[in-house]
Amino acid sequence: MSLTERLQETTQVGYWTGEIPLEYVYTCGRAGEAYFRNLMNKGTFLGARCERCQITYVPPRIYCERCFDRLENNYVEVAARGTVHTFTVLYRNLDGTKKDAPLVMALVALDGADGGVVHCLGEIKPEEVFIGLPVEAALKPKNQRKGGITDIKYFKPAK
Amino acid sequence: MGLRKVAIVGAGLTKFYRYAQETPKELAYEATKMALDSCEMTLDDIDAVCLGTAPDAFDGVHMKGEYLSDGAGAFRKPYMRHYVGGGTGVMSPIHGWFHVASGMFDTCLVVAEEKMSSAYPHPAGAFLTIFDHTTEQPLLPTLIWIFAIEMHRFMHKHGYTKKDIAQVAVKNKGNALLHPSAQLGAKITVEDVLNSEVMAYPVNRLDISPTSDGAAAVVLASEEVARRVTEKPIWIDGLGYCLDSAYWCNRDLYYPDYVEVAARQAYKMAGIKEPSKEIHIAEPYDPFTYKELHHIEGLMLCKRGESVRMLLDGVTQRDGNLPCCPSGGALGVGNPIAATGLMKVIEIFLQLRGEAGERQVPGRPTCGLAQAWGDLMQVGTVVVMRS
Amino acid sequence: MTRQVAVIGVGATGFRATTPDVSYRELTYEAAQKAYLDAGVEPKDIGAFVATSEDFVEGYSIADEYAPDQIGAALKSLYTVPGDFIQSMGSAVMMLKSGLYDIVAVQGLSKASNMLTKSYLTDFALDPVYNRPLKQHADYIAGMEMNRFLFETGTTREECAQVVVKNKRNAMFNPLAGHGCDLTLDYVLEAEMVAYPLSELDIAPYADGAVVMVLAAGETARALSDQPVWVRGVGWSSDSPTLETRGWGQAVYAALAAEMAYKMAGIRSPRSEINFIELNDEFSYKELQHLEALRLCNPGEAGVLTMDGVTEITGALPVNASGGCLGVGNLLECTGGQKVLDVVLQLRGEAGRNQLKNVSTGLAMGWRGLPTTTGAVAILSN
Amino acid sequence: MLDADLVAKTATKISLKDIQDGKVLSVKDKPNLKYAWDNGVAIGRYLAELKEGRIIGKRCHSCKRVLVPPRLFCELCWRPTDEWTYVQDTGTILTFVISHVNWDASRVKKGQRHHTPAVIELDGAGKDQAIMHLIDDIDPKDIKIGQKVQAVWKKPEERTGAITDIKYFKVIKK
Repeated sequence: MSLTERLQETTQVGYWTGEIPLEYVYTCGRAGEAYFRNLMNKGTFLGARCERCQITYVPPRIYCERCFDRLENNYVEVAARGTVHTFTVLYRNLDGTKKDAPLVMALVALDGADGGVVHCLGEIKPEEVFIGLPVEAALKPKNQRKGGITDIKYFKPAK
Repeated sequence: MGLRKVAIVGAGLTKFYRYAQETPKELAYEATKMALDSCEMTLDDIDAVCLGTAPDAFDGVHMKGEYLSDGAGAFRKPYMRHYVGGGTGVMSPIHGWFHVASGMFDTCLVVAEEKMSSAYPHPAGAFLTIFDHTTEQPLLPTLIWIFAIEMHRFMHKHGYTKKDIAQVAVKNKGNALLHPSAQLGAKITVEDVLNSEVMAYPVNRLDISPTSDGAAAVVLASEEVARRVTEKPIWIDGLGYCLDSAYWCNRDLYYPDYVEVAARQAYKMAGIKEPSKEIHIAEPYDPFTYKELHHIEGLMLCKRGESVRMLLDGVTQRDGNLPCCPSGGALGVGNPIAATGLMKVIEIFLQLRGEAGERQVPGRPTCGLAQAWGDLMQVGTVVVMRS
Repeated sequence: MTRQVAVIGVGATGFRATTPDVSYRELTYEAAQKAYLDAGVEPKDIGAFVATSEDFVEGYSIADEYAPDQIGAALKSLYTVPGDFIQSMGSAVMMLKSGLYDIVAVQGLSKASNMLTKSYLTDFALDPVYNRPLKQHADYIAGMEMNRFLFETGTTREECAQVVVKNKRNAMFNPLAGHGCDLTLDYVLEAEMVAYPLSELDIAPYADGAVVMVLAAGETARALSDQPVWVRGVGWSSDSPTLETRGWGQAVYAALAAEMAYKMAGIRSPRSEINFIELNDEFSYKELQHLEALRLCNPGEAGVLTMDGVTEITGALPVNASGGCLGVGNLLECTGGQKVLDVVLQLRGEAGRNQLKNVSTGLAMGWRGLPTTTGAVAILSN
Repeated sequence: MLDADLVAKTATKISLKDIQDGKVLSVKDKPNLKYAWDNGVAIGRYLAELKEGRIIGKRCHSCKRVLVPPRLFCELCWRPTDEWTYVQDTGTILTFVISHVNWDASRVKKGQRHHTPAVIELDGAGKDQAIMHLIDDIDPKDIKIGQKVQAVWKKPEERTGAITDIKYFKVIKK
């Protein structure tokens, strides 16, 4: 073996504990500012259209990741409804403990966009969800919105 | 050895601010887009991308290389991040050089980004956890301690005074007045430095570079591509990098051996025998005032203990015989860590092309050097460039 | 015309869920010493070193500071790639091909057991504005990806469970592996659900361990080693990192990384030219998704081949004979290191009871784990 | 050429107040990053000896250093280290700092003593073989490079096996 010396008894084993004590504040950026201001004030979704690549990014971005064209002047409003592109039924909390009730998480592909929103689904039982399910956004009341992704309560089956 | 020639053909740089609204991805995009536009290239012309960015603790995203990839132009491309703490910025063109010199790629986009303002209320907190978790962190050290510790040793060994060293801040902040990206360009005096708030003796506030958000990018190309896209390629002729032991208290801190080792590697590769004569212009890393001097000695641009004389004689002024930090350096332009290192490379690129505008040093320099430092008084990264 | 590159030395510790008797330094030192002994070199012979780490996995704000000492790289050329080990290896290949170095060492380390809040850590890798505020266990991303993969390809949960059965059984006979078990398909299928259709046993458990490798350029490799293992191709690629706009069914990053490696290796028909594969199976479905992306079978076929035993040690296309991540453990940044290690051991005929017969070309593939879309591939031949 | 107009458009200057006032949208987060790092052989012994009021290192017969903190290998000689060796709890200040700031960048409060960390070469360890620790029990302005110092230990029953079992070093000769 490569170590000339090893611990011989379990009582010699020890560890040192610690943490990384940091806090952050993240700006939403130029595109995020437009996206969330719009969601907060108008209750609609913004995308960024790249004509060259024929892609409408939701959430919007100031650039097309494929061709690097500037998209800041190409923001378009897209529907607050779409379909479930994929989903999962989540049984765990962030800390690893079991959830009291499972939560459906989904990527909702918004109509007319090439992207959408990752969020949870509500007003539906987990066993009723399927890929392709039409859904629409359920937003918090306007006076409770703060300009962030949690202004969306969840997506629910479209009427 | 028959190494493949690699050139820098384009460069982009954002404005540096203490707080920028842009996300890290958006900053990376702005620098990258400018670099591509500067040499009339598009992402289609790019074979590979490499990213330099310092700790995840600044931007506040685990695996931030992954997070940043699309902003750096890496969508569906070979993309890799490299990391040597504060030395990352000058490691960037070195890693890019590996890409192109290997023959595996003809072009490589090299991007560096740092958004330090995400760390709240101050990124200084991120530095507690750079120290050994078991044997040092319980003493609640801070970054300024380790700099002040080193600065004090450096002063003690050579008999330098705070007044001498303050001249670096005067020079660099003055130089930065002419840099379009600069955050802290200013006309200040030695007294201003000495009278500024004491942070940790011997370090005062104006001895320290600011906290910044910013990004930088360069495009590297093989000789064939470089000659096609530009009339003024700047060649990476020498490179070196060295990481010393993490046991930073087990060496005499007055001299950066790791910088000397890295510099020797770069000089050997570039065929440089007398660096102080053959290097016409330099951008040594200056996150703290004394660091510029410490590094000038480590780079063997003067003898040990003579950097202050060189400074006081005006040799390192923009119009001196060996201009150092004509950009304004980290002290003046700002210090978004990895982006600063690459900013220094870009300054040499512009100076050697004669495109530094009002900052242009006299005498048509043809050989320049950029250097960065990092970690626990531990890393030296050096590139030598020629027109 | 360009220089060839070979692996001339490998060193690894065992991979165990915990390693309480040694520090990360001591663990890595052991792997480094073994690699240098295997290669017949000393650190002074090595031109440069590449380390592999992510800050918050190690528990430092600047983890690369702590890389040099235990691999003999103090006051030498060393830098860190915060990526998968195979990306670091890609860096080493470039460095050797450039002609600047003749010998380069690559280090990978996992002390996953020392990181106590791994689910929070994965969450911390998500976009802070669009995704992280939902504060959900990031395994939902794997659940969503698995669901879409099953939907697009017709792959079943049973086929994924069979991957678990196979890999954990393979690990029983790999003395380095830490998570081997002999399970039935039903046992796996009945495991507790984490993020439907992903269950507890579909997820590779973590492990500690270190891998160090010595790579050398052509002539040096021949001079130093009796059995150099040639790196015929390397490739790496990143797809869109954005959850909202990335593709969810297919592993595009793996396909692109493989194309780069195949091109470099001059491989046109991977299925007939590659004898065995060690690929990333941090989640059971990832083995199948990656196999398809690597063009080793048709879309939707990987599960069927698995049920038919084709990917068993005894099959025509052995996959993860070592036990893979499911059987060896998720080694975080070092995961690809374990993959390359096992390809090298197989090609040298040193894989013990899991030794494959008549193999001359193997493929190792790494993925950066949740929530990334970055993969890397290395193709090695003896 | 860096075009100043182009550079000016790349980033938008804001202030912390803009964020706090909600003029610029933002998201706050405090990550949960906790660790228990294995001590292993060498650091385990180091901490155990600190608990006993002793500083232990490992000697390297090749470079003649006594490595503190101890390690099982000498990183410079690339060989296993040799015998365990106690070094003295006295030493010499190689360099020091008078810090007006705390680790989180906040300033030391008025009336509180400034932090005075130092790099201390330990007697018996060899040239430049030092550790970082704190100096106390002296007016900061009286500290000098080259002064001899000695460890001031916590009481045995208060020691936990940590570098802070040494409360600080005090100057023993002016």
